[in-house]
Amino acid sequence: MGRIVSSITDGKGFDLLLVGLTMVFLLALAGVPLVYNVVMSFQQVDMFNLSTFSRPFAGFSNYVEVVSQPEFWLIIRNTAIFVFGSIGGQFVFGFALALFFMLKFPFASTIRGLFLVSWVMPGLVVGALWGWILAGDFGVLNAILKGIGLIDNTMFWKSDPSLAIWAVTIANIWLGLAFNMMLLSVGLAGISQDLYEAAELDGANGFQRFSTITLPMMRSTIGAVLALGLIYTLQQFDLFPAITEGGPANSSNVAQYWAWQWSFQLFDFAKGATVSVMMLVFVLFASLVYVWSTRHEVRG
Amino acid sequence: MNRLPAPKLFLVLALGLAALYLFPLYWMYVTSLKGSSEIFANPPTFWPNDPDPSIYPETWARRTMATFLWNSLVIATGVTSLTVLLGTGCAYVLARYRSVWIDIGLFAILMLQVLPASVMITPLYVGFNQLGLLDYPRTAVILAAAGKAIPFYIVLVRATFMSVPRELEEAALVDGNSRWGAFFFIVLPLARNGILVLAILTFMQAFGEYIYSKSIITTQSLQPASVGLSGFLGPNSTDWNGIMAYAAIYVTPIVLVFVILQRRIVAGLTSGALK
Amino acid sequence: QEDVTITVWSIDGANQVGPSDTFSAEFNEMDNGINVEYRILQFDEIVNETLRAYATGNAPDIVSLDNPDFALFSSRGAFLDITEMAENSDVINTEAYFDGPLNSVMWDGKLYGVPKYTDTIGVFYNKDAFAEAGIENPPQTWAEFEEYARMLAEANEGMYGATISARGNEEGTFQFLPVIQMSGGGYENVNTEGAREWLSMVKGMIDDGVMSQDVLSLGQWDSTGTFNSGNAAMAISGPWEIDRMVEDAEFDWGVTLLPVFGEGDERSSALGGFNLGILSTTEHPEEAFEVLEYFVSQDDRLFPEFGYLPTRGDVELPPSGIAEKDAALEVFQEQLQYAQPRGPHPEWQKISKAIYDAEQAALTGQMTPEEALSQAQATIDTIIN
Amino acid sequence: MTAQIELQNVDKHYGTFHALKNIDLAIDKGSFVALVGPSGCGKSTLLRSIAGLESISSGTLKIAGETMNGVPPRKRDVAMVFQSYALYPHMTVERNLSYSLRLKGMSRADAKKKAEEVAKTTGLSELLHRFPRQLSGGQRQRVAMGRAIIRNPKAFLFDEPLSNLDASLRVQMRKEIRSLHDRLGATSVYVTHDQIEAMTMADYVVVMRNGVIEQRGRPLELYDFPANKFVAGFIGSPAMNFIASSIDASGTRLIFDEYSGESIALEQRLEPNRKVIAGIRPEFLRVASEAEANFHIEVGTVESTGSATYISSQDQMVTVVQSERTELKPNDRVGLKVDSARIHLFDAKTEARIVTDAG
Amino acid sequence: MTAQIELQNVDKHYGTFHALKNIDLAIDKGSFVALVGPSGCGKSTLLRSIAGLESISSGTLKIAGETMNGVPPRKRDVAMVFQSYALYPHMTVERNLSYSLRLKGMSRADAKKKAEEVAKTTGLSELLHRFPRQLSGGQRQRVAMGRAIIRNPKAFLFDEPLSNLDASLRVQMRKEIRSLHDRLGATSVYVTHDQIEAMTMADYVVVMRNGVIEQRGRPLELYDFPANKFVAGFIGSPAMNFIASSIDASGTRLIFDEYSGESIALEQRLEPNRKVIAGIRPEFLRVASEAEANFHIEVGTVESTGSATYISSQDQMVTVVQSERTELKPNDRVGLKVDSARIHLFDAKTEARIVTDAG
Ligand SMILES: Nc1ncnc2c1ncn2[C@@H]1O[C@H](COP(=O)(O)OP(=O)(O)OP(=O)(O)O)[C@@H](O)[C@H]1O
Ligand SMILES: Nc1ncnc2c1ncn2[C@@H]1O[C@H](COP(=O)(O)OP(=O)(O)OP(=O)(O)O)[C@@H](O)[C@H]1O
Ligand SMILES: [Mg+2]
Ligand SMILES: [Mg+2]
Repeated sequence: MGRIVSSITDGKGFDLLLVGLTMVFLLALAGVPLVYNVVMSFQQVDMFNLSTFSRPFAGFSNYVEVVSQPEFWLIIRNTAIFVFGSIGGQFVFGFALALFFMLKFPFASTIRGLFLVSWVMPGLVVGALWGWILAGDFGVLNAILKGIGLIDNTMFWKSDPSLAIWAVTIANIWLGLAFNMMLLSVGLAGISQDLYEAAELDGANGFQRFSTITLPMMRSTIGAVLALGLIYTLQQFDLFPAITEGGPANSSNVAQYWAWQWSFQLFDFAKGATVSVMMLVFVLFASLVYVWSTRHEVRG
Repeated sequence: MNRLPAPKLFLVLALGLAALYLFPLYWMYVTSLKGSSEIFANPPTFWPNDPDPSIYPETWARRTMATFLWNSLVIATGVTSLTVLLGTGCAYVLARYRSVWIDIGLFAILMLQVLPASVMITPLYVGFNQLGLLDYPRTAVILAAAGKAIPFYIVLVRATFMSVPRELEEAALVDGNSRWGAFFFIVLPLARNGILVLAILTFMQAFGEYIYSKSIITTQSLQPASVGLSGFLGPNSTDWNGIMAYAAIYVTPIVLVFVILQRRIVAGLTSGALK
Repeated sequence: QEDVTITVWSIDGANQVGPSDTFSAEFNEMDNGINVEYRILQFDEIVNETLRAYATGNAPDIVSLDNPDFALFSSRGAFLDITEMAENSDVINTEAYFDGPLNSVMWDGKLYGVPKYTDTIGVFYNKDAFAEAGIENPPQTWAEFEEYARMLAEANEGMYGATISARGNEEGTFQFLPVIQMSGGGYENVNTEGAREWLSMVKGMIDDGVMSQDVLSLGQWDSTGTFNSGNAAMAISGPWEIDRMVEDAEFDWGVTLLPVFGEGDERSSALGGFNLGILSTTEHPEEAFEVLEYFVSQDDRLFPEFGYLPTRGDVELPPSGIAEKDAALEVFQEQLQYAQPRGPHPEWQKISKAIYDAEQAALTGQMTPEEALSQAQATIDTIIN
Repeated sequence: MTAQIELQNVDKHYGTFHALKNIDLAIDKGSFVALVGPSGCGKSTLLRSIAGLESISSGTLKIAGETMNGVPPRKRDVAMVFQSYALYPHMTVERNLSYSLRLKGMSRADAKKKAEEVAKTTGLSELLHRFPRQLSGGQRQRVAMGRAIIRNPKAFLFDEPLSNLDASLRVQMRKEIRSLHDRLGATSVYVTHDQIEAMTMADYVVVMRNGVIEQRGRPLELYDFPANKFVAGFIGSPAMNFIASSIDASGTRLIFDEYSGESIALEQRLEPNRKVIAGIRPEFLRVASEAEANFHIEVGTVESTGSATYISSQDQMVTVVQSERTELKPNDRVGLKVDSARIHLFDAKTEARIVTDAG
Repeated sequence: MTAQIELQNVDKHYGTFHALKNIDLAIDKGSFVALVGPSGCGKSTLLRSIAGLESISSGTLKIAGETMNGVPPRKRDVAMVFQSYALYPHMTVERNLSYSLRLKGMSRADAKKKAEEVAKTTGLSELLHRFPRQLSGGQRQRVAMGRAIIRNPKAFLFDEPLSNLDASLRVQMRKEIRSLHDRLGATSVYVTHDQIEAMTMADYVVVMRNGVIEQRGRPLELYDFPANKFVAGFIGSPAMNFIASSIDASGTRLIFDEYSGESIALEQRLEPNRKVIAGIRPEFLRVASEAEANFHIEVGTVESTGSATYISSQDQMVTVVQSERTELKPNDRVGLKVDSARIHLFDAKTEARIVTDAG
C-alpha cells in the first residue's frame, strides 16, 4: 500500500494515474461509440434494433453499397478538396497572421484577440451568416466583388456546382483561422529569443530565420495544429446544412455530411456508420503524421 | 526585436486585416437591424434603411434567452472544468516522456477523435439511456462534450508542456517537491498561458455546443442557447433578423470578455529556458 | 389519483405560435387529470429524434410528422393503430378528410393517425410587373410560364422572370414531383417525357438568367422572399406565404394554379402538411387519444389563427377581409383538389433523394435530363423492389 | 566518521553511451569533495545521479546509510546548484530563494527573512524583486547558489556554481560556501573547473576521466603524488610539462630524448634504458645560466599576467612560470634548470606513476 | 590603424535601469580587447549592443566606419558567442556549426568539411551527430565557440566563452582563439572573468563598473598603473591588499594606521598627513624575519594550491602569496616585508591613484 502511495506521489504511479483516469474516461465516451459505429457498419440496422448490439450481420454489403452509389467518387473528391483546401488556407493564413502579430506594435495583442471572434461564434450562426454572405443575388460578397470590379456577373457561390465546395471551404477557412492563429502564436511565443538572435548574427535573414529556426522549432505545434485541423475539418458539419446542404447535386457534399444524410435523412444508420468508418482512413493518416511530427520534437 | 521601421504602419495594416476578417460579424449586426424583406434586397444594403434596435429586447424576452444563456454557461463551465481537470495531467505525462508507449497513447487519443458528433450521438444516447443519465441531461451533455473536447485539449496542451524546460522540474524535485508539487507549482505555472488559451477555446466551443444538447436535453428550460437558436431555423418561417439579433446577443458578451482576457494572456507570454 | 402526463413533440411554435403548441397549452390548462408536456423540435430533426427515442424507449406519446415521413413509422407498427378508437369517437370522422391527407395516415388499410393541416403549391405572380409587360393573364401552361418569364425578366434591374425551389432536399421533391405526376408519372415512375421537357425548360431559363441559379439552393421561403422583395416576377410556393406577402410586398399580386403541359391536361400539385400520431409505446393510449381528439376539435381555428389549411372538407373558412388573401385562399383550395401525396412509402426519404438528386443533376448540367431521370428511376426501382 | 554518500559499483548508460563506469566512492559526513575532470567526463551525471534526477543503471547509492536507488529526489534531502541554473522564471529572486523553505512549511515572513539574509551573502539584496530574465549571467548564477545554501540538507551538490563570477566575487563566494559548509557540518560535492577552488576549498579531490575515477585524495596529495600522467597533467595550472625521456644505461641519469639528449642526474637508481615520461611543473623550472641549465628550449611565446610570466617553448611542449617579468623574446634560446627531486616520472606505456623511494 | 568598432556616448537603459552610461570606446582593427568587470556591470549588454541585439538608447555605434544604429544584426557581420550558448536545439552539433556557412550559400560538403575542422580544434569530433541536449555543459560551450570561429566576420564578440571548460582545455582554447584572431586579422571583444585570459590574450583590457568604463589599457599597464582603487582591486588575483594609511608629518613615511602604526619609508615625498590607501599585491608581500618586517599580521587561513600558498590575515584584510609551502598555522604572528617601490597609493576619498614620479 505504502509503495503504491509513494509511487503515486513520486514515481511512475503519478504518470499512470494522470494518464489512466483520462484514458478510461475517453474510452468510455469516445472509444465505445467508435466501436459501436464500426460494429454497426457490418450489420443491418433499423429503428427497432438501434439500441441493441445484436443485429443481423451484413458482412461488407454496406460498404459495397456505399461505394457503388453514383455520388461516391464525387464525394471523395469533394472531401479531399474541402479538407486540404481548408487546412491549407487556415494554416497559411493563420501562420501568416500569427507571425504578423508577433511583431511589436501598439495594440497587437488586442487586435489579435478580435480575430478569435470566429472561434466564439457558434457553428450554427456562422453557417447562417455565410449562407447569407455567399448568396448569389442578394449576397454581400458578390456585391462587394462587383463593387470593386473583380467580377462582372453574379457568382452563384452556393448553386454553381463548380463553386459550391469552394464556397463552403472559404467559410470554413474563416472559421478555423483563429484556431490556427492562436495555437501557432502560443507555439511561437515558446521559442527562445536567444535563438533568433544567434541566427541573426549567423547571417540569417527573416525568411531564413523562419525556415531554419521557427519552422523546425514549431514542429510539434505544427504537427498538432495540422492533425487537429484535419480532424476538425472532417467533423465540420454546421456549415453544410446552412450553406449548400451538399448541393447542388452533391457537388459540395462531403463524407461527414453524407454520413449524416444516410443516418438522419434517409434513416439508414448502418450506411451512415459505414461512411464514418471510411473516414477513419483520413484520420489514421492524420494521426500518423502527427505522431511522426512528435518524433523529432525538441524539448525545452 | 525592437527595431521595426514603422510600428504605426503595422497597426494600420492590422486594423485593416481585422476589419476584413470581422466583416461577417458586422454583417450579423447589420442584418439583425434590417426589415425582413430588406434582407433579400438585391443589391444588398450596407446599412439598414430603417434600423430597428427594438429587435434586441424583443428577441431577448420572446426567446427566453436568459434561461438559454444560463444553460449554455452551465454546460460550458462544466465541459471546461472537466476537460482541464482530466486533460492537463494527461498532456503533461505525454509531453514528459519519449517512448513507443507515448506514441501509441497519442495515436489512440487522436483516433478517438475520429467520429463527428452527429455520428457519435446515437451510441452515446443509447448508452446514457441505459445508465439512466438521460434524467440528468445537462450532466450527460457535459460528459459527452468533454469526451469530444479532451483529445484536442491534450494534444495542444502537450505542445505547451514541451516548451517547459525539464531542468526546472528537476530543480523543484531537489528542492523538496513531490511529483505533484513540481507539477502544480512549477510546471503548471510555466505552461499556464497555453492552458489558459486552450481552456478558453474549449469554453467557447462548449458554449456553442449543439448536437449533443439538442438530442439529449428534451426539456426546454434546460436547453442551451444554441438549441434555442436552432428553433428558429425552420424551413418555412424563418425570421432572419430575429436569428441575427439572437446570434448577436449570444456572441457579443463572449467576444468582449475574450478581447479583454486576451490582453492578459499575451501580456505574460514569456516562457522558455533561462541559462 | 396522480395526473397522467402526455408528451407531444412537434415543430410548431418555433417562430410564431402554431397549432400544436397552442392546443397543448390549452389542454394543459383544463386541469382534467391529464398534463401535456410539449417539446419543439426542428423540422430536420424531428424524425430522427423520434426514431432514436422510440428505439431507446423514450418516445413521446404523440408526435407530429410531415406527411411523407409518416409511413416510415406506421409501416413498422411504431404508431398505434387507432382505427377502432376513431370509429368510436365523436370528434374524429375519417370520412370528412380529403383523400390525400387521409391516405398518408393509412397503412395497410388501418388508421395510424390524423392529418393535422395541409398545404399545396401554386404560382404567385406580380400583377404590376405583368401589367407593365402587357401580359393580361397568369400562365396556364408551362410553355406560357416560360414565355412570360422571359418577357418579365429584366437582368439589369435585378428582376428575374420566375423563381422556384429546386433545393436538394424534400422541398425540391415537393415542387418537382407534381410536374412528374402531371406528365403521367408518379414516384414509382419518374422518367416521363414531360419531366424531361420541364427540366430542359428550367435549365434553359437558368442558363439565360431568366431564373436565378440560386433556385438550386434556396428553400421555398427564401425563394419566395426574392419575389416579395420585387426581384422575381413569379414564384412557385404555397399558402404559408400569404401573410408575409400581405405585409411585405409593395406591389399587387395574385395566385394561380400550377401550370399544366397542355391545356386541359391532368392537373397535379404537391400535398404538404403534417399529421399527428400516437406512438405504440405509449403507456396511456386513452389519454393520448383524448388529447388527439382535442386537437382535431380545434381544426376550425387553423386558418384564421395560424394560416394553415384544414385537412377536412367540413370546416368553414371565413373570409379574412383582405382581398388578396381571400382570393389566394380560394385558388389554393381549388389546387388542393389536385394535390397528390408523396408516397406513402416506408423508404420515402430515399425515393425523394433520388428525385431531387435527379432534378439537381439535370439543372446543373451534370447530366442530361434523360440520364438524370433514368438514374433516379434505377435507384427507385431497387428501393421499391 | 561514517560515509554520508556512498556509491558502490555505480554504472550509468545513456542509451549506448556509457557515462559512468563502475564508480566506487564514499564521501564522509562533513567533508567537502571537489569533483574535477575534463569536460564531458561525467561529473554532472554523477551529481544528478546522487540527487536522484538520473536513475543509475546498476550499482548501489546510499545517502546517510540508506539505500537510495529508486527513492525520489525530494526524499533524499539534498540541495543542488544546476550548471544551467534552472531558475524558476515565473518567480522573483526572493521567491526563487525561499521556495524550498516554503515547501517545508516555513512561514512566509520567516522565509522572507531567510531569503534576505542569503541575498546579502550572495550580493543580491538589490535584486530581490527582479525576475530571472532581468538578471545578468552572474546574477543568475548567484541566485542558483543562494537557492541551495538557504537550506540545511544532508548534502550539497554544486555543479560549477561560480563559473560566471568575476575573480573577487568568486573569492568571496568561495569563502562563503566553505564557511557555510563548516557551520552546517554539511557534506558537499563540488564540481569545478577552477583549480584554485578545487585545491583550496576541498578536503578531498576526485579526478574523473571518461566516466572513471582516476584518483581520489587530499588536494596536495594529488598535486604532489599524482597517480598517473592524466592526473598530473590535470591538476595544476598551467599544466605539468611532459617530456618523453629515458633512463640511461646506468640507471642513474634521466635523458631528455626530445632535447638533444640533454640529461640530468636522478635522485635514485632506476631500471636502465626504461622509456619514461618526465613530468615537470612549470613553476619548478627556472631560467638559468648556461652553466646551471639542464636543458634548453627556443622561446615561443612570452605572456605575463602581471604577477606571473609564462614562457613557452616554440614547440608548445614546455612552459615555465616565474613571478618576475622577463626580457626574453620569441626565438631566444634559453637554458632551463630543474631540481631533479621535483621531477615526476611516469611509465611511457601505462602512464602510471613510477614510485621511487623519494616519492 | 583605423577603429573597427567605435562607440560614442553610448547609453543604454532597461526601463529605468541605466545599464550603460556614456560609453566611449574605439577598438582598432585587428586588436583583441578583453572586457572585464564585476557581474552585472554591463559587459553582456555592451556586446549585445555592438551586435545589434539591443538597440542603444542614445549615442553612435560604428563598425568599420559605418554608423550601425538601426542596422539589423545580420548586416553587421559580427560573430558572437552567447553567454547562454543559444545553441539551436533542433540541429545536431554539425549543423549548429555549419549553419552560418550554409546561410552564406556554401555547399553542403564544404560546410561539412569546415565543421569537421572546427570540431577538431574544439574537441567535438566525436559529438558531431549529437543534439545539444545530449551534451555536457562544457561541450555545449564549445559548440557555441565553434559556431563563432567557423566564420570570418568583421568582429568576434565572445561572452565568457570558456567559463565552463577545464583548465587544460581552456589553455588550449585560449591559444586557439588568439591564433585564429591573428590569422584572420580579426577584431575581437572578449568578455571574461578569468584574469589569466584577460591578461594573456588581450591587446587591451577594458575595465567596467556599473555601466561605466573605469580604465582602458594594455594588460600590464592596468596591472602596474591602475587608475583607481577599483581597477587595482579588480585586476590581479588574488586581489590587491588595501590598507588604510596616512603619510607622516614629514611626508616621507607611510604609516599603516591599521597595523599599530608601523611604517615604511616612501620613495618620494608626499603631502604630509594626507589620508591614503596603500595597495600592496599579495605577490609582493613576503614573510620576513623580525628584523626585515615592515608590519605584522596574525595568520587566519593558510591555503595551498600546490604551486602557490595563500596566507591570509585573521581580519581577512591582507593576503600573501608565495610559491613555497609554509609551516605557518592560524594564529601565528608573522612579520611581512614589502618593497616600498611596489606600493600603490590611492586617495582615501576619491580612491584615485596618487601619481608619484616613480609611477
Ligand atoms: N531585461 C532587463 N531588464 C532590467 N535589467 C536588466 C535586463 N537585462 C540586464 N539587466 C541588468 O543590466 C545590468 C547589466 O547586465 P549584463 O548582462 O550586461 O551584465 P554582465 O556585465 O554581463 O554581468 P555578468 O558578468 O554577470 O554576465 C545588470 O545589472 C542586469 O541586472
Ligand atoms: N542525454 C544524453 N544522451 C547521451 N549522452 C549524454 C546525455 N547527457 C550527457 N551525455 C554525455 O555524457 C557525458 C557526461 O556528461 P556530463 O554532463 O556528466 O559531463 P560533465 O562532466 O558535467 O561535463 P562538463 O564539465 O562539460 O559539464 C558527456 O560526454 C555527454 O556528452
Ligand atoms: Mg557538467
Ligand atoms: Mg553577462
